[in-house]
Formats: sequence, C-alpha cells, structure tokens
Amino acid sequence: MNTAEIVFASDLANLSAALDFVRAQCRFAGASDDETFACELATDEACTNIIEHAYQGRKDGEIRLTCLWADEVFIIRLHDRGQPFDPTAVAVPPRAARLEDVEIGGLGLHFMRSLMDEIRFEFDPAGGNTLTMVKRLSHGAAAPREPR
Amino acid sequence: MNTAEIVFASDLANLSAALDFVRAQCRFAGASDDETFACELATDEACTNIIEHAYQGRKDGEIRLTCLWADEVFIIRLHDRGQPFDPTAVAVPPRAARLEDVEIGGLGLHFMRSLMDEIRFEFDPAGGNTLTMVKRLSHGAAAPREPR
Amino acid sequence: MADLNMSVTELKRCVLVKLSGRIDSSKAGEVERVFQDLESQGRFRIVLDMSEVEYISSAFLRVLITHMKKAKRFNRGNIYLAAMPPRIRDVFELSGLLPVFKVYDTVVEAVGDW
Amino acid sequence: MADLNMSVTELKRCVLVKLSGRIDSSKAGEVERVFQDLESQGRFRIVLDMSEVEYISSAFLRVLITHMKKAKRFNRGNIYLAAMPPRIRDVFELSGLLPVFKVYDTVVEAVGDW
Ligand SMILES: Nc1ncnc2c1ncn2[C@@H]1O[C@H](COP(=O)(O)OP(=O)(O)O)[C@@H](O)[C@H]1O
Ligand SMILES: Nc1ncnc2c1ncn2[C@@H]1O[C@H](COP(=O)(O)OP(=O)(O)O)[C@@H](O)[C@H]1O
Repeated sequence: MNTAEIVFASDLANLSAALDFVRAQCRFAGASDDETFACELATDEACTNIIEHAYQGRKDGEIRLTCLWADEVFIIRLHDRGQPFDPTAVAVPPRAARLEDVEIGGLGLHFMRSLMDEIRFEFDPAGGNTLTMVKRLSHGAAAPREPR
Repeated sequence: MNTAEIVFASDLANLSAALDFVRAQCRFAGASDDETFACELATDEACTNIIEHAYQGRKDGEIRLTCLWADEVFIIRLHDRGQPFDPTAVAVPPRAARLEDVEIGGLGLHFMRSLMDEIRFEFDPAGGNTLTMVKRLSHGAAAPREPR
Repeated sequence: MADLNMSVTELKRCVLVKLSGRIDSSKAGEVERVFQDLESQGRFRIVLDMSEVEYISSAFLRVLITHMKKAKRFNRGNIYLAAMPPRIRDVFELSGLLPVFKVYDTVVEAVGDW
Repeated sequence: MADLNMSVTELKRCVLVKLSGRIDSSKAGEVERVFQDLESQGRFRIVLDMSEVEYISSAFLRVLITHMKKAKRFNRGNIYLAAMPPRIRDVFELSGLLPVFKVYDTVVEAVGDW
C-alpha cells in the first residue's frame, strides 16, 4: 500500500492545493480521469464539511489528508479534531421538480456516497474524527503507472 | 511535515514511475524546476545504485521511497535491505582532459552529493540501509502550492 | 490546474457570463460575486457559458440555485446554462437538479432564447 | 513525462541521431542499442541532436563515453553533441566530462563539421 499525506489548516484557502494533491496521487496510482474527478469531488465536499461544520468556520483547525493506494484501490482518509456528527441522520436531499421547492444544501454527503464505492465515518472522543473513502480503480483506459 | 511513500521492487522497470512520483511531490511542494530536476536526478542515481550494488541486480528486493516536505525543505528517503557499503570510501571521480583517461562510472554518488544540500547514509544490520537526501527550497520563481 | 477565470459580456437582451477552469468549493464565492454585481445593476437575464468549466462542486450548485431564485423573482429573468461538458453535466445529474434548469447545447441557442 | 523517443537519419557524411524526452537510468540501455546497431553497420560518425532531451542521468553519460571510445578507435569517427538544452548541459558540466566532448550549439554546425 502506497501513501501520501499532507496536513493543513481548516481554511478554504487551502482547498485548491489539497485537491491538487489528491489529483497528483490519483494520476500516479493510474486512476482514470473519471475516477480522479470522483476522488477530487468527494475530497472537496468532505473538506468543505470539515471546515464549515466540524470546525464551524474556525481557520486554525488541523486537517490531515492521507491517500493510500494499491493496484486496484484508491483510499482517501481525512482526519480532524472538530465536532462529531451523525451521518446516518443525513438523508438524500429530496428531488424537486420546481425551483421553488429546491432546498439549499445537503448535497455534499450525497455526492461523497454516490461517487465513492465505500465511505466510513469514525468518531473517537479522544483521537478525533476520521472519514475513510474508498474508490475501486478499473485501470481500463490508461496503463497503471504504479511501480510493481 | 507532509509525506508521500511508495514501495516497489528493485527492478529498473520501476524506476521511471518512481521518478514520476518524486516529480509530482516536488511540484506539489512548490519546488522550482531546477530543484525538481535535482531531486529526480539524485533519486535516479540512488535507486540505480540500490538496484545494481545493494541488491546486486536481484529484482525482488524491496525499495521504500519516502518524500517528506515542509515550507522550505524537501527530503527524499530511500530504504533497502541489500548490501551495505562504505560511502566515505567513494571519492570524487578524477577530472580527465582526454577521453582515453575517463574512467567508466563513479558519477552517481558525486551527482547526489552535488545536487542535494545534505546526504546521509545509515546502515543498520537489523533494519536495513537508509539514505536521506535533503534539498532546501527557494520558492523563488513559482509561488509555493503548499497548503498552510 | 487551470484556475477559475470569468468574463462578462453585455449583449442586447441578456448578459453572457463565461466561466473557465476549476470552480472548487473555495472558488464558488468568486462566481457568487459576479451574480451579486449583476443583480445590483438590475441585470437578471443571464446566460452561463460553461464550455470551458473543468470542475464544479456542490458549492457552485448552491450559488447557482440561490441566484437563480433571485433572478426569477417577479418574472424578471433567469440563469440559462449553455454548453456543459459531459463531466460537468454528470454532476448536475447526480444532484438531481437538472429538471429545474434551462439547459442549452450551445451558447447561441441560449442567447437566442431571450 | 515525455517518454524517450529516438530517430536515426543517414546523412551523406554522418548519421544524425535525435533523442527526445527523458533518458533516465532505465532508458540508457535503449540509447545504447542504437549505438550498437550503428557500430554493427560500421557507422561511427555520429551527431547527437539533444535539443529535445529533457532529462539524463549518469547512466546515459556512461553509455556515451563507452561508445565514443569505440567510435574514435582507429580514427574512424566520433560522437558529436549538438543543441544541448541548458539543464542537460549542467549535468555534463557537473560530471566534469565536458572537455572530452565535441559540443556544438546547433545541429547544422555539428553536421557541417564532418
Ligand atoms: N464533517 C462534519 N462535521 C459535522 N457536521 C457535518 C459534517 N459533515 C456534514 N455535517 C452535517 O450534515 C449536514 C449535511 O451535509 P452535506 O450533505 O455536506 O450538506 P451541506 O454541507 O451543504 O449542508 C450538514 O448540514 C451538517 O449539519
Ligand atoms: N547503495 C549502494 N550499495 C552498495 N554499494 C554502493 C551503493 N551505492 C554505491 N555503491 C558503491 O559505490 C561505488 C560508486 O557508486 P557511484 O558513484 O554511484 O558510481 P557507479 O554506480 O557508477 O559505480 C559503486 O561502484 C559501488 O561499489
């Protein structure tokens, strides 16, 4: 299992660089463009939630982003020490046919669940919150660039 | 300190991907093109030595490549379980003015020493061999892309 | 890699806003400012040229919904979406919000519909 | 990123070998094979067009020295180096080997010198 890890402050100003980082590791792991897009978008939503909800806008919280990968799988792990929450209480936002009925928000978790093959939250009062998101890699289009 | 790590077999066929990996982390750490080139070349020479000398051509040895970086520094660490050697016994190859006098080989360590700001070998009979190479980053030309 | 770029062109019957590059959640606020500027000028008929957008997140969709609601108030306008790349369209589809948008294959068709 | 590419053009008085891309230590063997092929054909007057080389390591220098020695034997030829990008030239300089090479700014000058 290969790993790459960065630690950054819970400031939206750091988000683009964090996504660049995920993209670089995805490319290296031989993920397709679609798989890379999915990993980036899931990371974006997860980081934004940590910044806005877990750290409630505080800019000095610590976020640890770890990518782990092997031939067929790419794993993104996010760790923070902000507020825990109950993900099972967050429902898929209802589909609205008319603009007036659209509720603002609630899409982030839906995107993470839809784009990744598996997502898992762990809340440890002492150790902090850990989100693990797993994407299976097809290695369909591009040849894997993983050393073996 | 941010980290990125891959493990690969001591087969030259894995070298290009390992260099791609180092390059991706250098870019992410905000290293300049020259600093990136230096890190790549030092990694190339170090890996080639591990494959040819430490593992003596065996293709199934394990090489662990770790990049660590913070704002001003980029560190490359290589770990193997092959033969140790005495780096202090390796001299700078003598400068030759005529082709006939040029000795084949002996440039790898000279490149590593010249291109990096610091290099350090540790040989542990139980734990294996660890090479640590340090490059200071100027952040001169390009803006650092490191989250902070 | 391509950072977010925005250009605004005033046409006869609407305003054409071209977005290019990556609109991650930290960049959605920049798009929001463009909509706020247009609203403060009383301009509510908008066409978004999405042809060069490489990336969006739910934050962009949130901005879009908020300002589309404002634009449509009193029947004064709307935000039409034109020339979405396939991967961007996928995100709209995943959101379930596609039915509430007016979507056009080309910028010409969108502008021509005002 | 750019992989190694090689092309060989037979000119009247020499062979022009153009190398492009990255020649890391795992690729130096591919360059060596081109030199071996030329040697087996009795072609020893060589110009290397380096203008599109992005990366080299000591393994490439080793190959170059080995085959330059062969080329120069019996005064039958040499390997001239043309159009080195600055960063590649830095590596040659670091090696201390620059004095033993014939280096030309352009391919035309190198070919014209045979
Ligand atoms: N990391 C988190 N920490 C605390 N609360 C969270 C976290 N992620 C999500 N939530 C809660 O779940 C709700 C739904 O999140 P999400 O689907 O991302 O939509 P949005 O953030 O747009 O409201 C949020 O409003 C918040 O109350
Ligand atoms: N990792 C290593 N393990 C064992 N021996 C090594 C290692 N690196 C270098 N050496 C020894 O040091 C010598 C000089 O190495 P180097 O300067 O890289 O030149 P070259 O590999 O071209 O001979 C090698 O010939 C070898 O004997």
